[in-house]
Amino acid sequence: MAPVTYIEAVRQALWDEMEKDERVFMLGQDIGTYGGAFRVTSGFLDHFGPKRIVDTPISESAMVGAAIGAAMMGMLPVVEMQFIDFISCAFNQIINFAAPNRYRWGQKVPIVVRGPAGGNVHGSAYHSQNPESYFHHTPGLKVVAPGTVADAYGLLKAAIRDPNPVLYFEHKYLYRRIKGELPEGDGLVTIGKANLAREGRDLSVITYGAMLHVALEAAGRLEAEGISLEVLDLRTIKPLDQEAILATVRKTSRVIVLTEEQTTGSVAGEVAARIAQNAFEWLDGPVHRLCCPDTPVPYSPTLEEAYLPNVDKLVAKVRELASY
Amino acid sequence: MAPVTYIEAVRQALWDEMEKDERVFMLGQDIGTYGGAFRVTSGFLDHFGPKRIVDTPISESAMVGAAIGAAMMGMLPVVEMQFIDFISCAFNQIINFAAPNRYRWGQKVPIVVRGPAGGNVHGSAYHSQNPESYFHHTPGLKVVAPGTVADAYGLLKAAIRDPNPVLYFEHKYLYRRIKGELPEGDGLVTIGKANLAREGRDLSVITYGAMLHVALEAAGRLEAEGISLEVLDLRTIKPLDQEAILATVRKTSRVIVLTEEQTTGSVAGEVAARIAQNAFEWLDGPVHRLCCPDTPVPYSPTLEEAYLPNVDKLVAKVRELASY
Amino acid sequence: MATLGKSWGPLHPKVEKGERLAKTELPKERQLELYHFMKLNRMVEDRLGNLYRQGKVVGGLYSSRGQEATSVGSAYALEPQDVMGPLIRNLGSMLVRGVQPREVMMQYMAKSDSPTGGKDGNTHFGDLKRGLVAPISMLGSVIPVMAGVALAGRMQGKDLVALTYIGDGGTSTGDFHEGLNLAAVLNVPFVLIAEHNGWAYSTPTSRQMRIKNIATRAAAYGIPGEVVDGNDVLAVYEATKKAVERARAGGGPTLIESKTFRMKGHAEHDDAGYVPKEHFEEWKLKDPIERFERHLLGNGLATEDELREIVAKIDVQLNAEVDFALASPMPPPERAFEGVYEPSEVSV
Amino acid sequence: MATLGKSWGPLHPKVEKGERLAKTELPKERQLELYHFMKLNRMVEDRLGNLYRQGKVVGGLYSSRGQEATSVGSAYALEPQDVMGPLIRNLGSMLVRGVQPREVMMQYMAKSDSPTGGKDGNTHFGDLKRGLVAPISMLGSVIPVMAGVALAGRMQGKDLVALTYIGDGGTSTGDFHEGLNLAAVLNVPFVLIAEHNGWAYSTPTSRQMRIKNIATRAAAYGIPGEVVDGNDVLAVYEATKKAVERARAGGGPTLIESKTFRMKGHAEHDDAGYVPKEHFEEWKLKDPIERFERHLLGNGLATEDELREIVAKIDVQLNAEVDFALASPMPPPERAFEGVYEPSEVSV
Ligand SMILES: Cc1ncc(C[n+]2csc(CCOP(=O)(O)OP(=O)(O)O)c2C)c(N)n1
Ligand SMILES: Cc1ncc(C[n+]2csc(CCOP(=O)(O)OP(=O)(O)O)c2C)c(N)n1
Ligand SMILES: [Mg+2]
Ligand SMILES: [Mg+2]
Repeated sequence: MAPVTYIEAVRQALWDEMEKDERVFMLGQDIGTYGGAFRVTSGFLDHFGPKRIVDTPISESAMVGAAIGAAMMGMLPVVEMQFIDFISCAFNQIINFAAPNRYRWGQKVPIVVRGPAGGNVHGSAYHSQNPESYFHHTPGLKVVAPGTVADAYGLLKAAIRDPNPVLYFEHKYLYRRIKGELPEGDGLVTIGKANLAREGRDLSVITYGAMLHVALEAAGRLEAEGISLEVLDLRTIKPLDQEAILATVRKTSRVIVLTEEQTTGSVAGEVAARIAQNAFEWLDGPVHRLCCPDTPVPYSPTLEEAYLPNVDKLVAKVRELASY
Repeated sequence: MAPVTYIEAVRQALWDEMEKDERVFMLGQDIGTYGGAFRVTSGFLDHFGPKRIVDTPISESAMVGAAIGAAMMGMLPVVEMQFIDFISCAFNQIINFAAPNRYRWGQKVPIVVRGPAGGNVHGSAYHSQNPESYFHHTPGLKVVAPGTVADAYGLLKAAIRDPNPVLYFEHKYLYRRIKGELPEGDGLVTIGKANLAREGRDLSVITYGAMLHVALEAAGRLEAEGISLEVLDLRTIKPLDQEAILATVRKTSRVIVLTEEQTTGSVAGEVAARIAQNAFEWLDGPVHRLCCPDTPVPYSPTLEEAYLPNVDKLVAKVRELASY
Repeated sequence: MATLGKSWGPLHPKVEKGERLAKTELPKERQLELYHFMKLNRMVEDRLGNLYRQGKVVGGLYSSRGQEATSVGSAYALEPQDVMGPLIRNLGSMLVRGVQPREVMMQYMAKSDSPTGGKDGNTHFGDLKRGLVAPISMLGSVIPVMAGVALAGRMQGKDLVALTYIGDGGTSTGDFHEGLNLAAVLNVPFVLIAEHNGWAYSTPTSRQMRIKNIATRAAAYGIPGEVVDGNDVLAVYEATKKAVERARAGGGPTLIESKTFRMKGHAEHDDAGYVPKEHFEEWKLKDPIERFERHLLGNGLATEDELREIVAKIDVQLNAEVDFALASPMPPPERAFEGVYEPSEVSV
Repeated sequence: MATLGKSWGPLHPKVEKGERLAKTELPKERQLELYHFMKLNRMVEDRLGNLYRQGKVVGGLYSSRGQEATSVGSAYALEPQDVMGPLIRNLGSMLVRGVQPREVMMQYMAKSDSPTGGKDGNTHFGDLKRGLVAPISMLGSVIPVMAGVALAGRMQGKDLVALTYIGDGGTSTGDFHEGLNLAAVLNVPFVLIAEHNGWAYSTPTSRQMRIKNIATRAAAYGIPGEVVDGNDVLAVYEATKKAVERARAGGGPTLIESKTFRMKGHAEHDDAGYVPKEHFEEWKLKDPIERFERHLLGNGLATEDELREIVAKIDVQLNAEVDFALASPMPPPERAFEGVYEPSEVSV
């Protein structure tokens, strides 16, 4: 198979699941004729028809609510947020309706809410958000954030097949910037399993999403200096693969958690807390977070560059910690 | 002054600020004639009149939105959520309108959103929530959660005077269960300052809200066993008083973070992460979190008791850690 | 323990000849069934009131006294394949769908054998086998969800109609608007009953909206809107029936405003001191059950003895239901930790 | 760099005698001012288009081509003390409020001297000294906020009116409903202009709502609703004026639907291939600026030379504005970390 882009993998996963299972359908804004703001669903309307590609009004709360109702009836709805930032308008439906249903009265809600997340495209405060930390706290939800083409494909298929509500955050910076092979066969990626993206000896970088590539590039650069980085790609944010996290910490005893979120209240903080509680005796140094500062995402390229973690910042942080 | 209850302190703070400053007014459901679901504002309508005690339709998003607009015009609105759980319906207004405004275009938004939070009253999943972890991530917000009568009073006054959006979470379990003196004079409590509620030598419990009283009771009990607990009451969740957190860790070298939240993605996790990054060399043992399990808040008393942290659970955890 | 006859209300104080209710084709037996459910609705709530006063109820108790005709009449218009999303004041609707009194009693008492096993309370439970979706507390949220149920039913060729309720207060929520608009645009088989009982907790309708009739809002969505006498069970039934049939035939959603009155406080703890006494007196005379009794007796559809027998049967049944509910233990603590996720083959 | 005359549009292709616009009392000078602002609106956007094609614009570029009359006519009906919340297609409204072209140009180019110092882009900035509230991207959210502005104004005895806009698509949001209902119930001085341009991104109104006229929704809130010809600047002005005066007099909110058309794609990147070509042709003939030119010339309110002079002045001005904007540097990196919180005396 020829290598495809990250966004093509997203599109392919949706296409394959819709082909495979009649219960899968999509709700979203401009996903029909227009094929979606990022063209993820272009061609879907012609192929699958308006019954399964449902263009909706600008009503995020109702889109998710309707998906919940359809899911309870045995359908497998996938809701597209035009930009994931607008998930804030569906917050109540997600945390209070979709998430606790199974626990409260035994009714499963197999929905997927997906959309373009992340910055580095100069989208400013409302088209650059990474909302995972708003949702990893809520029991009943699952949250995934693929950083590779194969994971974008395999995790979306898994998200659709999972009988629980799954939030699938695709990173728009990666959409057309990375390419990779789609796996032969089903290519499912198990939700809740991290991937050891690179083996190393000296220090572990735990990350996901677009930051995975920052970590891998930094690892290459540091190798020259004789520092061997291990890179763990979480892939799933909820449930966290605690075993994999603890395993890499036991191995290198030094950790940096690298994520593209404002630092306070970040997923990186949850990862660090679990390490501090469960791998304390293995640590040779403090657990560092390299995230964004506690500000909204700024618009101007010079500001956003200062805001986002990057290879230089990571390399500096690694040197600091390696010499701890 | 005679001792007053926690809820009387909330009421008094609102009353005093409304007396003191004409710009202060309230928006909420049933806060007028009825005086609010918990009677926090009973008598306010007669005294301050309908211009300043504004009964609203059941529209949390519009209530907060209107407060934002009024605040930009120089008013100091206080929005009451009938139960804080319903703040989920105003999520977008809070994180996307109120919070980033100052950063984006320099316009301050001095609103307060307050309401009854917390469990242990058999309110089930939608009348027991502790939403602080949904908001501590958002730059531009401040979040406070008083655990004492004096703090309920002093932090609410500070929240109203603070020129930034402040979320004030009052714990309904404490409403009529604790009493205390109101301070003479202004009684302001600075936002962002934790309080060392009890000095101790062996182990620090970092907590806030209703759990403060669990910590203090456990401390009393453990004293008999010769274990000396230090109890730090955060009082403010955003911004965290990192200095006070690190100070108690440096002193005792053993920490339990005790909060009434589901464990994953909790404020307790953020506290633990900061300790793991900034006080690593002072730690003699893992940083433990004692929170709720990752489930919705269950309704039945037997289930909620199993769900909530309590003195027995804390004492057991302390013994475990003390013997580390 | 309740004893036979204990909860009989005074039967039809004055039999007015010619109590005029809406015209219906419903035969005698089915009208008596409506009577049965309305009476059951009220008597179950009376028993819950007793349990509440005995301190057996955990948390608040919500009554639909005076609104039984709206719940029962609307639910009675549904077919078995239809799906309903009741709110906290729609106990009657749930009874019509086959919910047993003991289920609700155990919910309110947080018992281990309650439908949610003690995890949630009151009417907060559902069962799709019986076409019931559990509400959440956030008002309005169930509207888009039921629109989605209707959408799915159509996709699945199930020929079902989805019906849910909203209070006058709940109409102010964003989800009311988004959900109804989505249902209208997608033209799904959906019926929304706006239960206009005059109050939202302590807030009168005049502070909730600037209009008199909630049904006016149907025009904003390009769907039919209708106002019905919510204390006339036949009127509610017929209006709902018409809307349900239109929806089933592909005509899309309908908004029905049922004008009724909340005869108690918001919940048992609330004495409704803010409601002018005259309103209670005025609406007492329009009690939906007593009006229906007068209709049945006045039009020779039932004799006093027949009605007494229905009541007596319910009373005996409820004794057993209460006993069963009381006998159920509190849930085992470890249950608190179970059941958050549906087991998955594609996830750890 | 743009040179004199570069951005002159073809002037009033055919002067039809008797181009009939709405009746107005506005004297010639003020009508010429309206013309000035509409032309300024379009010419600023033409310059922005150039900058975009030169790769100077950061991110997307949004045009209000064809909708200038709605922005300008409505904003022109406000008094200095009034407060407005423009959306991304209301550049014209902002220009009327005194925003300088360079401000918007620097916003789009993310420059250090832009009103937000590069922290935000496009029309996402505000300035209460000029009665401007910055929008957020989430559609509908500004409606309750402006209702709150109106509420505060009344509390402060400021006798101001708050006005904001919403697109046909934005009317589907929960905040549209909650905000308008709250404004109506509180009877605050608020005017909402629903800019009905036929499309929400690629979504036609027919998939957004089941009604033809957004103004229909006014009845759901018990407030006046009016449909105006959105390409007739005088009609928009007069309708807004009436609504603003009613609001100022204590008559509460008004919903005005301005029927117009989006003459470009959703943003510069969108070729609007989904819009039937005939629509563009049809609406091209209704171009609000050309219609107004025909009105001015046809009714002897202006000569061609007078109009040419207005255009020429704008053109010269915009050369300077563009030069200034281009000369501004990108913001210093450290600014990214500043300004999240307002300094507080009661907080660390
Ligand atoms: C979104 C939301 N906000 C606030 C509440 C708190 N609350 C519970 S019931 C109620 C009043 C509801 O009135 P109405 O909708 O008329 O229904 P009724 O009680 O009259 O049946 C309120 C405000 C809630 N449940 N949901
Ligand atoms: C709540 C929300 N959902 C989705 C979007 C993405 N979005 C931006 S503009 C737009 C279309 C808006 O259409 P309309 O309201 O008619 O305004 P117009 O672009 O026609 O001026 C959409 C869907 C958004 N900004 N906010
Ligand atoms: Mg009501
Ligand atoms: Mg539009």
